[in-house]
Amino acid sequence: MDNNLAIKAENSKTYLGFWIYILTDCVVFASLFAVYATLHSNTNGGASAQMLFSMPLALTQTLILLSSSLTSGLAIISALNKNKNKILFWTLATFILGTIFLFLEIREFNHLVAIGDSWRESGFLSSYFVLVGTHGLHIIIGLIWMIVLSFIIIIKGLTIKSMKGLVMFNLFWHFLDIVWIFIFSVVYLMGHMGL
Amino acid sequence: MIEANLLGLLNIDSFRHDLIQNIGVAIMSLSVIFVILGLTYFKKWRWLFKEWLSSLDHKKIGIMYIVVAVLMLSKAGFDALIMRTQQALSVGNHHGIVSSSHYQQIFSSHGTTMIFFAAMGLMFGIINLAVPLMIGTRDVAFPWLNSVSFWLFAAGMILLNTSLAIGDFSGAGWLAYPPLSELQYSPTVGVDYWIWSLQIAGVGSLLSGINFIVTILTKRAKGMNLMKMPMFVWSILGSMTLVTFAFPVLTATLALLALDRLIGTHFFTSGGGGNPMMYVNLIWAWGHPEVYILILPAFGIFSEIVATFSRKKLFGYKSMVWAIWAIVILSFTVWLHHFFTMGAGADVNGFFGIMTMIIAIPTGVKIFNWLFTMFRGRITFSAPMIWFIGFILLFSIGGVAGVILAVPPADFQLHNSLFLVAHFHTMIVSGVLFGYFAGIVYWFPKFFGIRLNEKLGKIAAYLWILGFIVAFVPLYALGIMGATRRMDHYSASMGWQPLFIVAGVGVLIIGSGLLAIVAQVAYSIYKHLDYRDKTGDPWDGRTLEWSIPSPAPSYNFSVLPTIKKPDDFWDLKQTNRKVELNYSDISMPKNSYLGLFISAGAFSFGFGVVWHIFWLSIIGLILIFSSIIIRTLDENTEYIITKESLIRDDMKFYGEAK
Amino acid sequence: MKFFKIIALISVPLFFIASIVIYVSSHNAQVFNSAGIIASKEKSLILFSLFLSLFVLLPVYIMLIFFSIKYRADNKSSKYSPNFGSSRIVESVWWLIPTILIFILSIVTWQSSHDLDPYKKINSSTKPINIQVVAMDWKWLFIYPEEGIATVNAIYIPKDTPINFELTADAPMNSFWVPQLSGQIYAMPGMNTKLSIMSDKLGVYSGRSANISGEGFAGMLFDVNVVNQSQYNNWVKDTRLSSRVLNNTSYDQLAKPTENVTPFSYSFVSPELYKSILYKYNATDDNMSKAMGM
Amino acid sequence: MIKERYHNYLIGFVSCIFLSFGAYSIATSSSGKTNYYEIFVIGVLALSQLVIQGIYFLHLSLQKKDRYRLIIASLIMLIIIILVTGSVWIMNNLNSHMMPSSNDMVKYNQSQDGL
Repeated sequence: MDNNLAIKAENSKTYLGFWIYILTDCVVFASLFAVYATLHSNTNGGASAQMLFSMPLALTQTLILLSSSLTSGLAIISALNKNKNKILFWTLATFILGTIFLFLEIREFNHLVAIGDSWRESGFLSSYFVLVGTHGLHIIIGLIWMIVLSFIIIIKGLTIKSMKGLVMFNLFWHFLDIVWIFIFSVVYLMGHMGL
Repeated sequence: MIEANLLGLLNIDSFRHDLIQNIGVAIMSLSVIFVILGLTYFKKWRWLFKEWLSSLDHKKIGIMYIVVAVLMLSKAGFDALIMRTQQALSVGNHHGIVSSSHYQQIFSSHGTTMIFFAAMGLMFGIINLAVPLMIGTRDVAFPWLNSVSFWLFAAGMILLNTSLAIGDFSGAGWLAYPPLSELQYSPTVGVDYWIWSLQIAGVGSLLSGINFIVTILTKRAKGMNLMKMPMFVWSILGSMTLVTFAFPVLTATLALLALDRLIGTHFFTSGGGGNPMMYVNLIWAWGHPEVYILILPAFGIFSEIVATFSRKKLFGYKSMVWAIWAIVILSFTVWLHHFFTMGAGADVNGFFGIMTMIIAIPTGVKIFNWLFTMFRGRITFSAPMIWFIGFILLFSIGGVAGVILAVPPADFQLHNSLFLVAHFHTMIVSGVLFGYFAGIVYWFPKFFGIRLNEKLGKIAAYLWILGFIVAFVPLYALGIMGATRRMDHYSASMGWQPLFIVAGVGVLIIGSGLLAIVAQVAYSIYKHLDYRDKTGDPWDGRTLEWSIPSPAPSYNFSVLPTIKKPDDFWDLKQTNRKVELNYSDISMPKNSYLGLFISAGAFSFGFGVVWHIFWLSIIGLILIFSSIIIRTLDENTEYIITKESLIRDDMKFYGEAK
Repeated sequence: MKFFKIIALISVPLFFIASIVIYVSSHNAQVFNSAGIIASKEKSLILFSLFLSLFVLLPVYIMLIFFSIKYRADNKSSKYSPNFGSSRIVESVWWLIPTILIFILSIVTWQSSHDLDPYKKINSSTKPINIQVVAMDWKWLFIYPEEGIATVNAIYIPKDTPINFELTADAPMNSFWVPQLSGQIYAMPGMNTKLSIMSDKLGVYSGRSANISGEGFAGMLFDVNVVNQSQYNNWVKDTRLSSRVLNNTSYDQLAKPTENVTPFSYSFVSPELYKSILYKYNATDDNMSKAMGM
Repeated sequence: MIKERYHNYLIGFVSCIFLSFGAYSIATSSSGKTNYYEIFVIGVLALSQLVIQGIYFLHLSLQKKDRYRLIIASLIMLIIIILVTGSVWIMNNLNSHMMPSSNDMVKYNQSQDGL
């Protein structure tokens, strides 16, 4: 099995380097969480977490992202089976789920700004917008990466370079899913319970 | 919020400055023009671009880091000179040579330039030069990423220096505490310059950190397991772990401050729900690991130097490794000692005070281990050893001051006083700078093929040690006399002026020490014929880098070595074990100009955001992302060096060495 | 010649340091010239930790000089054992002894952190005086709520009476520091920090801001005049005669950035002025509109 | 080997769905008053999802080839825990020592409105 390109990609130096990069990104999010934990009660007289968040929307976003994490995993499985079309299919599925998630998030942000609760209003809203917004920014980067990756796979086929790209993207997407689970638990669930 | 006109906030009076700043701009632009004229006159542009600016060779990148760092060291040295003259003259009704707002820009740029571009620059320069050679490999794990990291570092440096010519710089100190650094109290672009030059250089440092962790973990020579690595490489692994763990906190904090200033969020603003204390907490959660990032490589260099010049094995290898990792972990548990006086409760202050003292134990262990390496050795006192003696004498004083400052009530008295300024300068000048100067003098022959003149080297070291004492002992005394840091004027009744004048003389001596270093290098290059190092092993070294010719060829090792014992090269020489070399073709990475494009992109992004010229920032981002995508599509990035040319080089080297 | 060079090298710095020490002791070494119980405790703490760390500093110096001379290359008589790389006893000594020293110092630290906590009130029979400190753009405002008077850049306090400071700021972060009376404490906008001191010596002690807060930072100086009780009462009476009155309008006038302000005083202060400055930065639910309207 | 990876993904996916729904039901069904026990349970559920994703999706294991990644990951998790809990402890301590209490402010505002 060891000369399978996907396995070689996962044991490569590039994957280890990207793994360390992902952990540094975790530290960035940890700092944003620490800021949110400190500022979430500074509502500056404005709206608080309990009033603002609709829980069903947050749950659907979580389920979407979780299933997109599964489809990206299935893309890796098909890479192990060296089946190019299946890789493209599952990557497309991940792409669609990712865009839906992003659409829901942008819609919620516009709604908040529309009712006057933009990031300028209070420390809580600033930290909410920047924490969830940075995660949204990473989703956008992931979507662009998927487009570039699909072109590479279509044009160049299953080379070690495209396998490394796919494996690194898969790690990036799982990392985004884990960060979203913490956002879901800390920001939405604990916010709803009036922490 | 988005300005309509194309130039954002940039207008004619961002070019108007006072006299001293105009002199600085004149010196900077004249030296740039002088270099351009020199290059065109000697027709060296092609050579510069082909050999250096697009090179992926870790040795060339290391040399470029050191050149930039020495330039930044001398620029920030000028800042120090202006500050010392200001503080020596500005008493009673005299107001010295600069206005107070300009004085605040000077000490902010002095601190930022020294830490981020002089010290970090020297560190990454020495790491790039020495680490691949000491672990017996041909290149770092990601050569292209290495070039990109250097060029991001250079882009940050250029952005910082344009603030001298265009607009002003931050006046809020090297860590820009809010609310002073918020829009309400610093409306000019100064703080933006500070944020974005640090953000760009910070990303470069983070990528280097990742690059060298993977290099050390995966590219060591066969047989060199972790416990057989040279101690310098251990200290770099520790330092790079700190870089990768701590720099993201800096990136996040700077981004939040930038958002506060750009889109009106309320993270650290005094009103509107913000909490300025959170910035202080986050910036020091990065700040303290940062100073250990700088000191660990200096400890590593001293471990190598003391072992080599005492001709003895490093004493207590295991406890040295334990000490490094104790420092790495503990450095994340002490950051509150930078704001004991903010008003936290006694339990919090007490806990962090005790943790700060505990971190002094591994440092003390390392010093005792070096001293016992000298025990029963044959010590030759060449220039690196003089730097080491100066380090031990002065660093221990800084350590004692550190233990005093670790006790919260003692820190209530001495926080933000000149005693604290003298303490951290002792740790950084006599610890970090002495270590890196010793490292440069020690490895200079390996990369330039010529040994440095011994006499001038020792003079430089003595000047720095003496200059340091004359410049900073008065500051310890001034701290006890109640003088605070960052003062541009004080009343005559305090009796401080004589001490400030003595400190000014001290800085002049340090300046002459820096000139002595430059003279040492210039003189050795001038007389390079009789300073040539033919054997590749001028100091009878113990580690792998001395087993190859100097200047080290682009491929480092013609045949990758295998290691049996720690200090294998020394053991090989003692038992004059013969090593049979079986040659084969090797592939080395091709040059790439993409690093330069990313640097230009990062600079225009930063400059655009600082001056709200947002179309320029978008162009910068496009430049960066397109360079990355071009690189991933690029296939032929390697070139082959044939077996025959390797054999020919080795024959020439061994023939000459006999 | 070599021996003479080493002696010269060591004696020059020592002579220089000695002359600095003599200079400091002949002038007002404020941190060590304490005039308050808090400052004297802090001074003894500094000296104790200095004394404790000498147990590590001196062995390092002695070993450095002794080994450098004894084991230098041209002294062939000294023992040379190139592979003497570790010894369990020696290493355990310098892991253990610093740990013990640090253990002693950490006990002292824990106790002194609690004993000299700025928030801890000083227990004394005499009634304490409350002073409300407002750090402004480059000057200090001191409000005496009980006496209803206020001064700028000058404090008058009676000897041997505990003084409870409450500090806030209407400017960037500042640090209230009187070296001869006590350690410093930050004064921050929207935050209410506390400091309690007591002076046991008459005299005038200089105080300053220790944290950079903008251009006029170096001019934020003030004097603490420690007088006896009767002088203090006379001073309060005289200040009540001064013409200036500190209410919201004159406060806005005072809040304009000014540098190197010569001390002056107000005869009357509107009672809740300190609270209005403190709450200006903390809009709560119902005064949201007022804060925005400000 | 591929089969095993496939099963891992399914097990991981299903358990994460289950944990998310569990946390969701605790949060939505909880009474208005914040009780810290429920918040602790949600925190534990989130951490367990992290561990599950680490093992099943990112195939972290104690084998030789995954060892470096596991060590670095656990080191960074330790540093994150130190930084986040340290910051929260410090900031709460600072706020409790300095933040003017909200009922003082409310009392002050009433006195001002009365003026």
